[in-house]
Amino acid sequence: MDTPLVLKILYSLISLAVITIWGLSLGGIVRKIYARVQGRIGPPFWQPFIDIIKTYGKRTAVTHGIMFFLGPVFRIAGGIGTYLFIPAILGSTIFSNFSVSGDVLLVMYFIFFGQLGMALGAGESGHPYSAIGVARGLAQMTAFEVPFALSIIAIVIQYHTLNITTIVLAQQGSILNWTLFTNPLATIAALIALLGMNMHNPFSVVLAPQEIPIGPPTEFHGSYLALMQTNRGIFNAAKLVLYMNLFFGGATNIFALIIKTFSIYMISVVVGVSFPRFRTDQSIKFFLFVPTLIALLAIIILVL
Amino acid sequence: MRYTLILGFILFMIGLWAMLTRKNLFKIVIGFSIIDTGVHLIIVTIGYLSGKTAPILDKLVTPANAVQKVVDPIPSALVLTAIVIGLAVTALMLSYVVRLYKRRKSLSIEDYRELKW
Amino acid sequence: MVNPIMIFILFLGTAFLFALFDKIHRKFSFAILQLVLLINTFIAGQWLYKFVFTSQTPVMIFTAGFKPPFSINLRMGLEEAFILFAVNFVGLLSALYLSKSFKHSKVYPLVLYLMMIMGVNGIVMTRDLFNLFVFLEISSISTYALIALKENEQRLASGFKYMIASGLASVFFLLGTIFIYHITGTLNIDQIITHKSFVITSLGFLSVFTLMMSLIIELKPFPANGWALDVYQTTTSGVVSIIAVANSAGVFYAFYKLLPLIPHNQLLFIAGIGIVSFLFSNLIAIKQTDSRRLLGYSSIAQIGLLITVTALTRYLHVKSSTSLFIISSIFLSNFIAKAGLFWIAGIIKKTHIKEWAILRFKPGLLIIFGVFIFALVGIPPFPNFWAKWDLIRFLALSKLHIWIILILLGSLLEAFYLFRWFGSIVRSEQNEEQLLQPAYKTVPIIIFFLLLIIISIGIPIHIYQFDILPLLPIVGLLILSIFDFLPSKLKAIISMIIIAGYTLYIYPVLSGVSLVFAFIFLAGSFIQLIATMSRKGTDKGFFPLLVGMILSMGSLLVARSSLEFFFAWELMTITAYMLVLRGRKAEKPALLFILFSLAGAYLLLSGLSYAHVINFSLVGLGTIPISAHMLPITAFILIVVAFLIKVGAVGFHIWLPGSYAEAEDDTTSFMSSILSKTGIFGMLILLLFLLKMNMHHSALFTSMLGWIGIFTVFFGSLMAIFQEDVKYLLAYSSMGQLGYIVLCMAAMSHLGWVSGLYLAVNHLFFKAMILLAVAGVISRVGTRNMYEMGGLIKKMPYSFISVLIGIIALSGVPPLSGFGAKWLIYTALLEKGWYFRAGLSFFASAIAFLYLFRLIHTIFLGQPKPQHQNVKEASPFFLIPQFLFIFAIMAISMFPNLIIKPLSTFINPYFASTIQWQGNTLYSSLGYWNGNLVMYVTMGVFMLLLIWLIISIGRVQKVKQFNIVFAAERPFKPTTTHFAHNFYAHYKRALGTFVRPVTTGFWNGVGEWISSAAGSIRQIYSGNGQTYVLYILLYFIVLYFIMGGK
Amino acid sequence: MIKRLLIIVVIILLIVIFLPFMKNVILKDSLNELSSGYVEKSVSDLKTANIVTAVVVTFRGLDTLGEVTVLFIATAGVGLLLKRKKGEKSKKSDKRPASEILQTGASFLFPLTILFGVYIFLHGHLTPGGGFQGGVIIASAFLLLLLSNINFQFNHTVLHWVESLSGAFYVLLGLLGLILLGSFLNPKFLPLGTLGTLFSAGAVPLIYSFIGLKVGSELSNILDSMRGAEE
Repeated sequence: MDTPLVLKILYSLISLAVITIWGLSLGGIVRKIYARVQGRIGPPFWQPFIDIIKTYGKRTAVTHGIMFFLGPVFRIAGGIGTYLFIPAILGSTIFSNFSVSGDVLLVMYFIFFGQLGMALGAGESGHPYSAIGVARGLAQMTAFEVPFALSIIAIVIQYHTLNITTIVLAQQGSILNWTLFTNPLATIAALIALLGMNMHNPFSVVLAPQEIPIGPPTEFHGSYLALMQTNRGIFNAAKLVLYMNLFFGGATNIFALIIKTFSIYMISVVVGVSFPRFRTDQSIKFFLFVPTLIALLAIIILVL
Repeated sequence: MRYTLILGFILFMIGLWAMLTRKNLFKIVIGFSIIDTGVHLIIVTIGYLSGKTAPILDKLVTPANAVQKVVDPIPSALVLTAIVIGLAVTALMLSYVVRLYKRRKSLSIEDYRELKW
Repeated sequence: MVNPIMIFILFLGTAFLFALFDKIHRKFSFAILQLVLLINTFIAGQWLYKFVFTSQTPVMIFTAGFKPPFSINLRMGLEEAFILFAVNFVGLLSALYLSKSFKHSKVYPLVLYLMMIMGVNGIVMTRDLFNLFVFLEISSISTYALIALKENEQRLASGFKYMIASGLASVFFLLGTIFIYHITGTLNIDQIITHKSFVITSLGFLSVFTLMMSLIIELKPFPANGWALDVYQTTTSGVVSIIAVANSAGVFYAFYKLLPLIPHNQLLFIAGIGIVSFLFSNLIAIKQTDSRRLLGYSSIAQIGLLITVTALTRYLHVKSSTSLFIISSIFLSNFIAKAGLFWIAGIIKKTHIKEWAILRFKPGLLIIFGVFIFALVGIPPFPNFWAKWDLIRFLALSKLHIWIILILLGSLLEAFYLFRWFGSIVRSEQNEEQLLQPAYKTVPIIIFFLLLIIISIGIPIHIYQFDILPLLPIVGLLILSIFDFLPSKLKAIISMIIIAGYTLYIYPVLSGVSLVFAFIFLAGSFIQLIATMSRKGTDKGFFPLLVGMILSMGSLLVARSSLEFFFAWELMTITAYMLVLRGRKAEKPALLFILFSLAGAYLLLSGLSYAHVINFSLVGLGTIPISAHMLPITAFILIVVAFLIKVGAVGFHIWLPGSYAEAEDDTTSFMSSILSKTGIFGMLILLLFLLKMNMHHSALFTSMLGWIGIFTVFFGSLMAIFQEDVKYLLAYSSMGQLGYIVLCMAAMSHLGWVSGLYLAVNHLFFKAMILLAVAGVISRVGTRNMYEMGGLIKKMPYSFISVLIGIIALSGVPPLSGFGAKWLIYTALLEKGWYFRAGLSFFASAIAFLYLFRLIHTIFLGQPKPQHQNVKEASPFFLIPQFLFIFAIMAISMFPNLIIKPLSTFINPYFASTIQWQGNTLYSSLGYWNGNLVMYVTMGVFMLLLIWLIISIGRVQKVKQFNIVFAAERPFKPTTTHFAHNFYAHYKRALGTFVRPVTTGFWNGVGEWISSAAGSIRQIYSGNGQTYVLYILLYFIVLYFIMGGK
Repeated sequence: MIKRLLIIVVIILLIVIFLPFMKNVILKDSLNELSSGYVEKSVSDLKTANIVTAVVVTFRGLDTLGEVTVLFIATAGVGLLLKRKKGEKSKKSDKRPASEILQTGASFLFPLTILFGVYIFLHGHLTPGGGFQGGVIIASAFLLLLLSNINFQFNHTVLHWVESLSGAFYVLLGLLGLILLGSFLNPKFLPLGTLGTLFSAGAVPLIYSFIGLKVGSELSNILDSMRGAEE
């Protein structure tokens, strides 16, 4: 709070840089794992960095209009913003980011910012696949949002606060203080929701390679795509950090952060490699059924 | 004089029967007249006091004993009015029947029911 | 003072000599006829004046030089003077109306006409039972004869049926009279009434019963009234208006005069007779297509209502001045309106109600027609409204619940068919036809119209001591009506001036929450009025109604009593209805709108009547000490449902989408962003009462309300995503947003109310913005189907921007103000412990994304259509208000304390504050939010990235429409490439079960059921005169046994 | 058939309902207060021998005025419905003329009947009868004329004048009562005379005469209208 603004911005940039690198590497690692599971060698874990550098290097030739142009900006601003509103490491000034501006509600809603902008950009491209992808993505999002929100409500009931830092503080001391153990049902529900958020199988119909090329970003190329790829790293990591804070006791140092986020991510990866893809309506029904019930149960137990 | 009272009501019912069951317009009007007559009879009966005479002063009915000797003049006066009114209504009804017949050449009430609902 | 007996002398003297006058010239005799009626009107008027404005006491007029009971006497009192004035006046006007018929007829109709009016005069004045019979016969017989004026077969047939039915009734009268004479030994009504204890004997009861039944049958009760309907349907207009109003008035007064004979415990049966007639006549009228017969049913219904009211007020021993006011108001509304409508029927000369559509081309006549219909329904300020208000209050005080229900139900049915008729005329697509409006026919109509207006304005001022404040909406409406010939732009400016003036005028009264609503209602309207400048030409009628509506909303804020509140409420409803009806396809939706609104208004009316508090209003709230039991549970439920209807809560929402969607585009914006908040305002007052008086179970009620709110949000949002029509989408979206507000208000906490009001203001901004932008778009592309648009961003960038800002604000995505609303809502809900509601509202707000994206995508993004090649940006009049709202949104997004701080202060008197400020950070007990910082961070990141992107990619080529990666081919045409139709098919597959039209199905079922009930009930009118006689007898018998004849 | 049954039921029920009218009426054997008052007053105050006439013309004069009006309305109504308009000439009637006996009898009886009628209404205050009865008798004289002479035409001018003026004079007499004595239809403004003579009872004989003329002309008018409708 008392940190001067310039310093604050500087700290944020550092924090952002770290998380970007970690996020992208995580993406690479996952691709590697996927490949191995499928019996391929797969790209090296630094492949995302290569991809980004390559796409930045490509000439960005065309634009479909102003929203198309702004779409990626929205997207990455959304990712960065989301991260910036989460306190990444407990007690660290550098990694506390701009979490003073709002609580977990802010983070939850800021997630939409990028998605909305992206959807708009994709929309202007006029490509039907983009629109289809967006329609699917948004629909799926509404569905996984329900168990996610419910489990957050459960957490709020549990800790009587919306403040992420406070929530993390409450989980300190012992591994048994983690929400994972104090409130397993909520954690499970939230983790299932995470599968949807990460759009891995079985909830990958939004991007649906082989079906609608790559969904929303179909028309994007060059720098646009690069921005979006960067964002994918940041955004992924941001989500994981949020989960870590809410359910896994947060992190007191960078290593804890890395280990915890990696582990959380692995859950969805494991599920992703072992399941085929759901249709949109199937995944909606799924999210509104199983995890929602679990989360409701969590709330009911807490209220009682 | 209860008999005339009952007779009045019998006329009433006969008239009603005619109004309800006869299809012929004229007969319905006649039924109405019969009802009217029945009611007039009832009115007169109400005014009648047995053994008394008409409320007109003459040699027998003197101003001194008039009150003891005459029947109630009010119903007589009323029935006069009622008869005239009955007459007027009947006359109009008959005129209607005449006009209706002129128009459609039918006297059956069943033929005049396209207005409904 | 002229001796009232002169009325008879004049009538008879002229009538007897009429044949001679006529020998001179028809013009002369007709002039005499009118002169007589004029003088008599004057005589009655003079007496009326004396009774109303001086302390004149009723006088008795003796005849023949003897005192009653020996002679027949007449009475002239307030009631008599009132009815005589009305009857002679309508006689005068109707004579004028009939002047052409009279000119070409024989002399007899004129004589008959005079005698008919005289008969009614006699019925009213006489105090002798048998004399009453004579006058009844005079008016009946002349009516029988007049029915044959301009004779045709149907008139003859109906006249004959009338005669046998009415003849039978008069026989009953005679029978009753003679036996009453036999028992009491007198024919003087006053004496009979003083001896009325004889009624307890079986003979006495039977006599009185027979007598009263005769009058009741003459009043045409359902179902013993087939003959009367035929007469209404066929008789020529001028005559039928007299039959329907003057004759009925006379017979009704006879009934009124003799009613004291009915024992107190039997009065409810009499009231029952009336209510059955009222309900069933109105029910059957729904199925009616013949205009005259429809009016006939309505007349019969109104008479039924009068019977009920008369019997009930007597039953309840209501103070005579009050009961007189109620009865005469209902009487007068029907009297004027029915005569007027029958007269209009004579101008239209069409039987089928749909054919009345030619009225559309006669605006003057159409307005009059509408006013008459409103008067019948009881829209303020017409007399029926006041009567209903007082009546329901009395019934509620006396706990006659079932009567309230029945009366209001009947009124609703009546409103249904009358408004359906009105709507079908206004919105018909029939072509113009020649319509003769001869002066002799229009003048009476106009005179009655003016009379109605004068009375309607007189009542509130004189009887309810209204000052100018509550009447300002009407004043505003009238002012704009005067200027209606001016071009729209000018009228919009005048409207803005009026609203600004009004705001200044009421400003001193406003404080606290009423300021918030004043801002929404008045400032919101003011800004949106700019958009109405885009209207072309003079666009008659729009501005008066709009100003009327806006000022009525203002009136709600400053109402000091329940009556003023309800008055403003109804005024607002009717003006809104008229505005909705202006939409091109709005016939059905407008009907639904007015039906639900009226149902709501009636609920409100009965709720207010049950409340033991006479100032249900925000201003009134402060002036009275609040105690428990002020608002019984019934009252609370009734009122809350009324407001829920207005808000469009789930279950009562089916009126909402249609009327929002089909109203004109700028009207929709007013309705959705402003008008809907009136329900919230009402609910706020209600909750304030609840809060102050500690009602039993109040927590349960508010909890229920919360659930209703959240389900409204959920279903509203869910239904919105499946709409193809942009206005339907936005309508459902409004429903959802209003649901949030209800939810917040129901939370009954500081934070809840702050968030409710915050959302209310915010909703005004973004919904007005989006709707105006969409209105602009529709005005250019000419369709409302979103899939027929697309790619409009390039043609209409400004509209796009405001929709973009609007949807961001609506969806609650930071950094715009919508997030503030969301943050407040969730915090409030979680504080309150409403976890499931919070969960559901998360879901709903996610669903909102779906329709919002669809909205912006299918209209502005995707593939543009070839037919929109040359579309231009929307008119600046649409854009200016939008940008003002954008500015407002930006301001409160950057500085949330700008709005949250005052709101919080306004709520402080009611709830202890649970939020605190630290700089720009808002702290609740659970979390915190710094809108300012969020904005800076977001904007900072965004701008940095944008700049970086611009720099890094340099020049890019703008490509044409079809230049996309499409399986290496160019897409065929935009219609197939624009992914827009059935956008969320998958969602429908998953959650379609929730949007099955259950509610619509339910209400449709109700409608269907009512309609088929009406259809089968009306089969009893077989058309056979004998059957009708049989019904009369059956009616007689059944009632005798029901009333416990001994 | 069901309807017929229903009608029978209705009538039986009506009889049941009306039973008190027949059963519970206590037939009186003396005049009630009102009627004995009438008897006394008509003798002492009005000098009218026929008490019914006193009631009809004076006490309940307004009824009688109404009654005349009803008849007047009926005339107008029948006229409206049945009377041919001027110029709408009736077709040449092909009915055969009345029999010799009827014609002779009618021409003999007509003046006598008229005279009788006049007698009846002039003595209305003394003997049974009065304006209505007299009027009806006069009308029946005209009926006789109509029956006996198929080509008989009323002199409409005379008829109208008689009808109009007699009615107007009736009202005028009532008005005189109002002006002179302060109450409408008060016949006492003319000398009351002695009970039982022709010139007694104030204006009653005058009123009854006008009523007689009015009723006679009105009924004749109705007859005329009804005949017009025949073919």
